[in-house]
Amino acid sequence: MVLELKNLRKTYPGTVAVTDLSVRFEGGKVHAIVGKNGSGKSTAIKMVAGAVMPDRGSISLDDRPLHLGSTFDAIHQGIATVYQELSLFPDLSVAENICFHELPHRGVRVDWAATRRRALDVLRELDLEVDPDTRVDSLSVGWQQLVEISKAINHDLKVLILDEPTSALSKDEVDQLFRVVRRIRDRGVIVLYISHRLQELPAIADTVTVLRDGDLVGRRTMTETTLAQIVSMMFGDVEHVRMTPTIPEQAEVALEVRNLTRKPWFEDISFSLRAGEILGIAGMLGSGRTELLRSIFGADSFDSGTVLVSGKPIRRPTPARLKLYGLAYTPENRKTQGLIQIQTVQENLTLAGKQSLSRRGVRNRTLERAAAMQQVNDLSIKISSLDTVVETLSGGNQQKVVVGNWLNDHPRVVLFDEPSRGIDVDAKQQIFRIIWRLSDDGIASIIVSTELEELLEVCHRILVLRDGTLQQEIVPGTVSVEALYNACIGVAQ
Amino acid sequence: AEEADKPYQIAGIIFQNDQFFQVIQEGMRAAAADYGVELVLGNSDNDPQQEIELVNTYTVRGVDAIVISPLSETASVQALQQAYSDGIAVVLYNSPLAADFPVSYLNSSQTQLGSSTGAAAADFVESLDGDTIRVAVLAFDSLLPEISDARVSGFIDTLRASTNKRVEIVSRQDGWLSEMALQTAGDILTANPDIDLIYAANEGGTVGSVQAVRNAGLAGQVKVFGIDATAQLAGFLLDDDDVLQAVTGQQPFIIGYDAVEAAVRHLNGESVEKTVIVPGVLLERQDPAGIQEWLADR
Amino acid sequence: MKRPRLEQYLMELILLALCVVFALTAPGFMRTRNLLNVMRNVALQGMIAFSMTAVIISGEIDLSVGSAVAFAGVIMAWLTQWFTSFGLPLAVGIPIAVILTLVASSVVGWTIAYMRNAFSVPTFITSLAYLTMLSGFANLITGGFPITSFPRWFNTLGGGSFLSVPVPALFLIVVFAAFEFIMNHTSFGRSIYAVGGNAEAARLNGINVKRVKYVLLSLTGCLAGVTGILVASQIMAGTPTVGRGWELQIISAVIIGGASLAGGAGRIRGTLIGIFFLGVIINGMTLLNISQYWQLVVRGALILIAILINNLRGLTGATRT
Amino acid sequence: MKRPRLEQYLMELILLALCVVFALTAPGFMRTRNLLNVMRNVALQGMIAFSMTAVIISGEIDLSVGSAVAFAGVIMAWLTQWFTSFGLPLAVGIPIAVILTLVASSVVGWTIAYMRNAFSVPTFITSLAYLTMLSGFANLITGGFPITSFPRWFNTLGGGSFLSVPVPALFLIVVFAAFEFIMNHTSFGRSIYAVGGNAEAARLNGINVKRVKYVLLSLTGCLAGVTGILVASQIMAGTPTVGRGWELQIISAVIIGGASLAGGAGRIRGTLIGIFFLGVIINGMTLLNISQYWQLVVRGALILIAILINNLRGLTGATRT
Ligand SMILES: Nc1ncnc2c1ncn2[C@@H]1O[C@H](COP(=O)(O)OP(=O)(O)OP(=O)(O)O)[C@@H](O)[C@H]1O
Ligand SMILES: Nc1ncnc2c1ncn2[C@@H]1O[C@H](COP(=O)(O)OP(=O)(O)OP(=O)(O)O)[C@@H](O)[C@H]1O
Ligand SMILES: [Mg+2]
Ligand SMILES: [Mg+2]
Repeated sequence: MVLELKNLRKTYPGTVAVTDLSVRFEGGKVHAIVGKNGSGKSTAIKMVAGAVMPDRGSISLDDRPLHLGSTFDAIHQGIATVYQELSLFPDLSVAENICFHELPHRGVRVDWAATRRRALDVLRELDLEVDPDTRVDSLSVGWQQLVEISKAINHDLKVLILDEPTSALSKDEVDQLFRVVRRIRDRGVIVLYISHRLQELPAIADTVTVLRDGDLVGRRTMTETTLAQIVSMMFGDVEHVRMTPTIPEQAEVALEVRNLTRKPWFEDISFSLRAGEILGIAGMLGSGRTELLRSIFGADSFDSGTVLVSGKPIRRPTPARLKLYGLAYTPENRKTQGLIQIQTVQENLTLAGKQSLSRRGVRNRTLERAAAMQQVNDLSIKISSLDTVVETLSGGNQQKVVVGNWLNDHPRVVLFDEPSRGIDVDAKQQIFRIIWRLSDDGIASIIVSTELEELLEVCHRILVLRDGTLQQEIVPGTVSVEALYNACIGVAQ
Repeated sequence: AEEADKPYQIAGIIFQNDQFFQVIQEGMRAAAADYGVELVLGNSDNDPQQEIELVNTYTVRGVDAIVISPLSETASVQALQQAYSDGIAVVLYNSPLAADFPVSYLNSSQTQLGSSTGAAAADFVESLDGDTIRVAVLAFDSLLPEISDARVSGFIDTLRASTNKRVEIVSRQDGWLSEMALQTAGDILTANPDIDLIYAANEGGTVGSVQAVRNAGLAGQVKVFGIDATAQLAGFLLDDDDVLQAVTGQQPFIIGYDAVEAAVRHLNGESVEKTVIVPGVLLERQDPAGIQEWLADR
Repeated sequence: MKRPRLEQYLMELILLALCVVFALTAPGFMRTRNLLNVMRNVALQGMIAFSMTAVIISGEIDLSVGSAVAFAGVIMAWLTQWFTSFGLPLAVGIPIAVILTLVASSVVGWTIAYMRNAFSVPTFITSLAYLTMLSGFANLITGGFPITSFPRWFNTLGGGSFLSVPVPALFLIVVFAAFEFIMNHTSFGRSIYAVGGNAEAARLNGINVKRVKYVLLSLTGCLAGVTGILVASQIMAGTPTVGRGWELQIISAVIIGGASLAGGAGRIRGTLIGIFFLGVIINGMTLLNISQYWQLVVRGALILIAILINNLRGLTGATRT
Repeated sequence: MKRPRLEQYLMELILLALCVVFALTAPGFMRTRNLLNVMRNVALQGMIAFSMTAVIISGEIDLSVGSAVAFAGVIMAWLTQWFTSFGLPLAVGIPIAVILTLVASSVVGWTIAYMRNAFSVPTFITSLAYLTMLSGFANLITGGFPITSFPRWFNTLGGGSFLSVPVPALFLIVVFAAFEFIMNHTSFGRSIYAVGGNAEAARLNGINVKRVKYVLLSLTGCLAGVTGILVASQIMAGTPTVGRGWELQIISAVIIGGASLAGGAGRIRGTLIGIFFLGVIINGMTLLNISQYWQLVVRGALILIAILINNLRGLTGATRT
């Protein structure tokens, strides 16, 4: 089986997303597609999925041209897609979501028992333990991602497209996913796989295709290339900055958490954070990291315990109050929690800091513009203008807007929940550099990340959260990634 | 009434929350008190469907008589027919029904109300120069077309009949609530500042027209003639700004009272008149004493 | 699916409590005739309410239904009159008039979806414009006066009974069963939930979102047509004043039933409870001879209280933003 | 911001075209008196419409405004009567009555927000319940009769002019300027857009979402109160029948002005155009003495056409779901 894209082009007002893409993908292989944020990866695969109509060019499967007028056509020609932004139905059950395309019928009637059974089969095949009757919106992002993948696998597949499927998964879920993907590949299916986690590629990809600014840079066989080569194909040269781990010895305590408990998510969490310190929190999917950050920020209530900022206990915490105390929080789900999709980049970059950008409540648009511009430059956000609507940005660029927004509020403590979700290597380095710069200025950070390497690279100190309790404190440099991973899953050394 | 000494139960149905029907209800209550009958009151809110629901509900409740102002001469027949065949006496007031089972029909003839004001206007018209009279009409055609039309044609026909001058209707619009009529009358006055008089077919329309003439600074030039008598309108008639000239009021209290009385008498086996016209009262600017007397009677 | 049964049926319990109160206080409330009456009364708005539930679940709304009822009744009466004037026997003319009326009503609903699908005009606006336009047309056709062109037997449709159940109530049962089935047991029904829950995801999942809207809005138009014909049969006339204000009452029933205006959530069974809730309140208060003004206050308050109780348990779709 | 100017002002152009048509056909349309008249007419619904725009941008809705207008007028007249019965001079009684009326109206609005914030009852439902309840209260207070307790001079407020500009129009201008400033130039205005665009994101950005709703709904209640007092002054009575159906007209104006019912998008300037658009249509058709029934049809059609033209250029927020 061969999927062939010929001279594909897609433009949006003000942007050429894909310039002129011609490439062939053979069956029985996993084809990685990489490129920096906004390089056109998602747009390219959306054309294959029938979600976006190319301006010109053609797509064919086994030399048979595909006429993809809609996603319906694609799905029924055996092309299944897991999109970068989740496309589940929040009000429906896991089972119904998984079987959505082909609900089992008896006559015209949907056979709910069979639906549940089929969903259970799929879930079992993927080793996923989740109740098929759960409503999807009660699951965390990571679990939703797994459901999304289960849904795609439910087909008589020819082409499977995965757009950053692992960005919200932790290591063992990734392994699980890879097992499934390999199984599917071995059936002869063409797998297209987009990811920014380059270190995953050797484990899963057979070929790697690199895009830059909507153009094909090249295609390599995975075994005949190195990550360094791929990175330089993507960016030219990326300079990897190493941190100078210096926290002023006597720095005051910026944030202290005492006996914080919110059942069933976490229990009796205590730690303190000094000014300028970068603290990582490691843990598996569902270990309660997101809930912990949200409770510290006042976004969720908690059962007992105290949060102290600069030594002062916060009474009746709300995000508004903690913001006043100098806290910032970048949420893990940019689409539903981080951004106002219908507003412009400028509005989104200046929302958290709007108070400081106004005088006595009256806006100063010049200040706003300057502040937004600064983040766009600092974070290399790829936009045609500050008035671009955030909705139309690529996933990674949206993530940068979420981070930039909070930096404009000049916080003293920043809580980052998965800050590097879906952003390219280069942008990740930029965000880390910014975290370090903040640290030099005495601003403390807490980073939750599923990518343990990243935590080891950035943090001064890492706390391991397991089953809602703090297990261990780790100082990077003294341990390997494997050791940290084992600590997370609770395996003794 | 199953048992002999149980009081009669009479349902009174109105179709709108306005002053006219309020007073009718008061009349009904007074009659009910005088005759010792139990009165239940309902309002169909101008919705034919809701009228049916009310009639059905009362039928089931087992009232002895329904006293109603039907929403439509034709469309209201069906439900009342059903009530009638269940042995309930139907008494009509205010608006007619195309059926012969009702015991009695008490109304002020809608046409006559218009005529009465029309006759009063005729006197005024004679005092004008020129031989074309320009008239604007505020009606309620999209609310109750039948009644609205009767009141308007009563006025116009009488006016035309009693003068040799040409009566030109320069505008006919809907406006039955004060604030709605105020806007519409304001607009009409702008389009036709040379009109001689405005005729408004109900209370809200009359209040709105008077205020519009005042707002436009045309007091003394454009006269208003109306229908319905209320304390506010009586006040306007007594005002010295010469805007409102005459209104013909129905006598809703009497209509309500007599309607219930008719029902009771019918239930008692006495004979009642098939049609009773309760005459309207004309209140005129020229007759302040009459207005004072009417106010005192209330 | 795993909720304790009692909590899931809270709204039903509230309705039951209300009925018990009325049974104890309102004269004649429990009489069979009265209960059948309530059924007849709620049947008309009820049919539209089911369809409206589906529309609201799909994330749209239709404010034109009240006027559409008037429009359909008037068209029906006018066509009957017209056919009669040609000497067509009524037994032939009326069925044809029914079919033409339903077609016209469905087409009106379809155009609301067309404006949505082809020009992105929100259904709220189109149907709001239709609310005035259809009422205008109904008035123009009749000249404001009811058209009374129906033969006596035509009354059976809206006023008759079958095995002592009012005919409109039979319609209600059939429409209820149909919608209950469609929404819960067919893929089309599931795609309605999907479209309302996340229209973009629905599109990416290969659902023909536009088709869903065409079908639902045409269906709502058609049911408003059916209702218009039933009302015309009840009052034996085509009158432009019927149906005024129904849109808000119907939407109230849908929301009391737990549907969310944001789309994606709602149940047909909930709406059934909603319409009976409203119908019973009105019937009970009328039987109790509560003053018109207090009725307005009490009705509003009861709606609020019901939703509050329901929300406090966090059970209704209405809690979604 | 970078759009060609002409396209951005399309709705304004449509309004202008409408005015030109009426200027050529409708007698007296261009007379200063008539234009001032139009201003007086649109002023009343206009003030509420601006506040409603903010409410809709914040993702909520208030269906109770029509009844709130009646309620305020009745309270005002009743308080005046009551004070007078104590022998309080009107020059003192009326200002106190005004203040109390505005406080009461604001509190009513506040409670709608309270139900939303404390119990997650959608504003759609609470305000729908209030629509009946407030109307019921207004009737209970008056017993159905207009209360005519005002002295002659009180008419100046709603009926008078200042430098030949109708007083209500002055109110309109002030309220317009205030909202235009708040929405575009204050941090609070940004919060409103943010809350409507994505309430959860707004909350996580440290915006007090509940406070935004309290403020906006209280303000809407207050402006409905102001309008109620002005109407009472115009008709020199507190009457429970005023304001009926205003809610849908006001929402029409807001949506014609380009606001999205989904929240997050809309402009105060757009709403100004929206209310003038509706006001001019009604005025022009009345001047032309077009039949009531045709007016209904034409009004609906013009609204649709305007939105269509606007949408075809893909310029209005109204295109969003
Ligand atoms: N609907 C749209 N309207 C306008 N521009 C768009 C739209 N969708 C994508 N773009 C633009 O097209 C370009 C390519 O976007 P795309 O989503 O394909 O990037 P990507 O390679 O997937 O990036 P990422 O790694 O960040 O997900 C970006 O500049 C983006 O802003
Ligand atoms: N076995 C499970 N079945 C279903 N859901 C689960 C399971 N385990 C965890 N979850 C989901 O995981 C979430 C708790 O994880 P939380 O978000 O607090 O932690 P996290 O470490 O930040 O995880 P994530 O990486 O998903 O953000 C809950 O919403 C819960 O629904
Ligand atoms: Mg992408
Ligand atoms: Mg998390």
